Amino acid sequence: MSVPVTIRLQEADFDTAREIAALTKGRTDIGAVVTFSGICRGGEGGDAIAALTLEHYPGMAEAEIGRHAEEALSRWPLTGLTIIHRYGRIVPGENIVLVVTASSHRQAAFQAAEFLMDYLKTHAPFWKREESAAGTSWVDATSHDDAAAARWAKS
Amino acid sequence: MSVPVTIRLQEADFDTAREIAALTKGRTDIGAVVTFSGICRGGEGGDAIAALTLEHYPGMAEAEIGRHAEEALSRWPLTGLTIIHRYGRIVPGENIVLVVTASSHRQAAFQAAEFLMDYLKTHAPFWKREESAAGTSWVDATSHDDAAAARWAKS
Amino acid sequence: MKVVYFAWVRERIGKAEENVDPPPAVRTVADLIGWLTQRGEQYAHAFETPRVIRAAIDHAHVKPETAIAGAREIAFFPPMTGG
Amino acid sequence: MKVVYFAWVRERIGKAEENVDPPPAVRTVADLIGWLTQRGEQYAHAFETPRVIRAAIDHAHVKPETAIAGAREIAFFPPMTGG
Repeated sequence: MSVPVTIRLQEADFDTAREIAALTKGRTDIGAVVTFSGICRGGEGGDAIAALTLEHYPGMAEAEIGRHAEEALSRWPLTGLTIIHRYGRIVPGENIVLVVTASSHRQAAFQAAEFLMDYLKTHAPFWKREESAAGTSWVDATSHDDAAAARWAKS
Repeated sequence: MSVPVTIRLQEADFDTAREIAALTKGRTDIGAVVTFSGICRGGEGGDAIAALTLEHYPGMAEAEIGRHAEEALSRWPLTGLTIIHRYGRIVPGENIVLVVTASSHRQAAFQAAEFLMDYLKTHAPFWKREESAAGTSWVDATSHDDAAAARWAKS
Repeated sequence: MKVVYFAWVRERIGKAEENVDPPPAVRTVADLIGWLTQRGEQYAHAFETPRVIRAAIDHAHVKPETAIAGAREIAFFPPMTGG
Repeated sequence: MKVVYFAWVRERIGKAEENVDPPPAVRTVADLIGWLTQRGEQYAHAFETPRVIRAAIDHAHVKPETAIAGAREIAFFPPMTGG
């Protein structure tokens, strides 16, 4: 049986409730749904952020997210999976990314969602530029995110 | 600053999108929201389930969930937390439980949600009775859930 | 002292709650289970495997060796299956 | 061979993409970075810390030692910050 997988890159916002419903409606084999919403914050540390602009690599972003979706399906018994990543200008309080995982059991749903977020952070070709009173600057990658992604590597 | 915590036990269904909005609306300090929805499945193994009936211990259920909410707040830097647990008769496909965790960073939101679900499964005074063609029977606790809860014990 | 029962403990005993007045020698949760077990077949059936019985005093989980002195409400129930 | 640039690599070089025709001695991704670096100050600035530059060939991540033979599109960009 094929597992429904939805991957979308879009400028528009998304509706988390609609995405949950799309994965669960009419089904009685799903015991657990985990959602992760990544939201634009108004400041990292001291400086107020007016907006983020997300640049992405069209084509590669879809391919890279698709590969990680396939890996998640091969590692955990999921019954459905949705990944939406926005690009363009996003102001504080707005959604950036959504991952929804469905499974019969909660551990698979939690682990797959964490795995996908760790990989999106470090492997999906998106770059954030911040606007603040001081001007614009590219957000630096953090070694913390690299470490989070590394824990999923198979030995 | 106090962190908004909502704990509700109710017969009625809940609206995940509304609960996310309640934790995030008007705020720009939240970078991550994780939701866990536990859903009634139509069958465990071979037998089709017509419905679950959840019995709970009023008073203790609120107190026990409240204690675990406090522990989650003390262990992770959350900016908001919502726990809703239904009781009464629930048919396959319907929601049973919702945990929503908000934080500036994703690891805290994921870990707190997993912690709360593991504790709800093993420590919150709820009991599931299944209805199937063969009659009704109480659901057995699983050692798997005990092991999941034990991993959060502080040494 | 009020005692409350849930799930199949409640069903086997045939009531959801009752007031009991155990003698002073009944000091712990385990003692109370032993004393209740003597009260009839339905209690013996409910508590036939004490290992799986969980207890709470005044809405907090307790162990079999916990003293019951001062308790307002003691609850007995099977392992929980919420979530 | 098409080369595409993103984020501050794109900004420093001053263009999002271009077609290049490196000599046969340019065999790997690292060789290509070295060859591009010779093309002008803006390239030297973009690639001044090769350690932080990431590369992809035909939409898949590659390492500096990966051969570029047969590539249709090679991308250079900083570490990713999506999610």
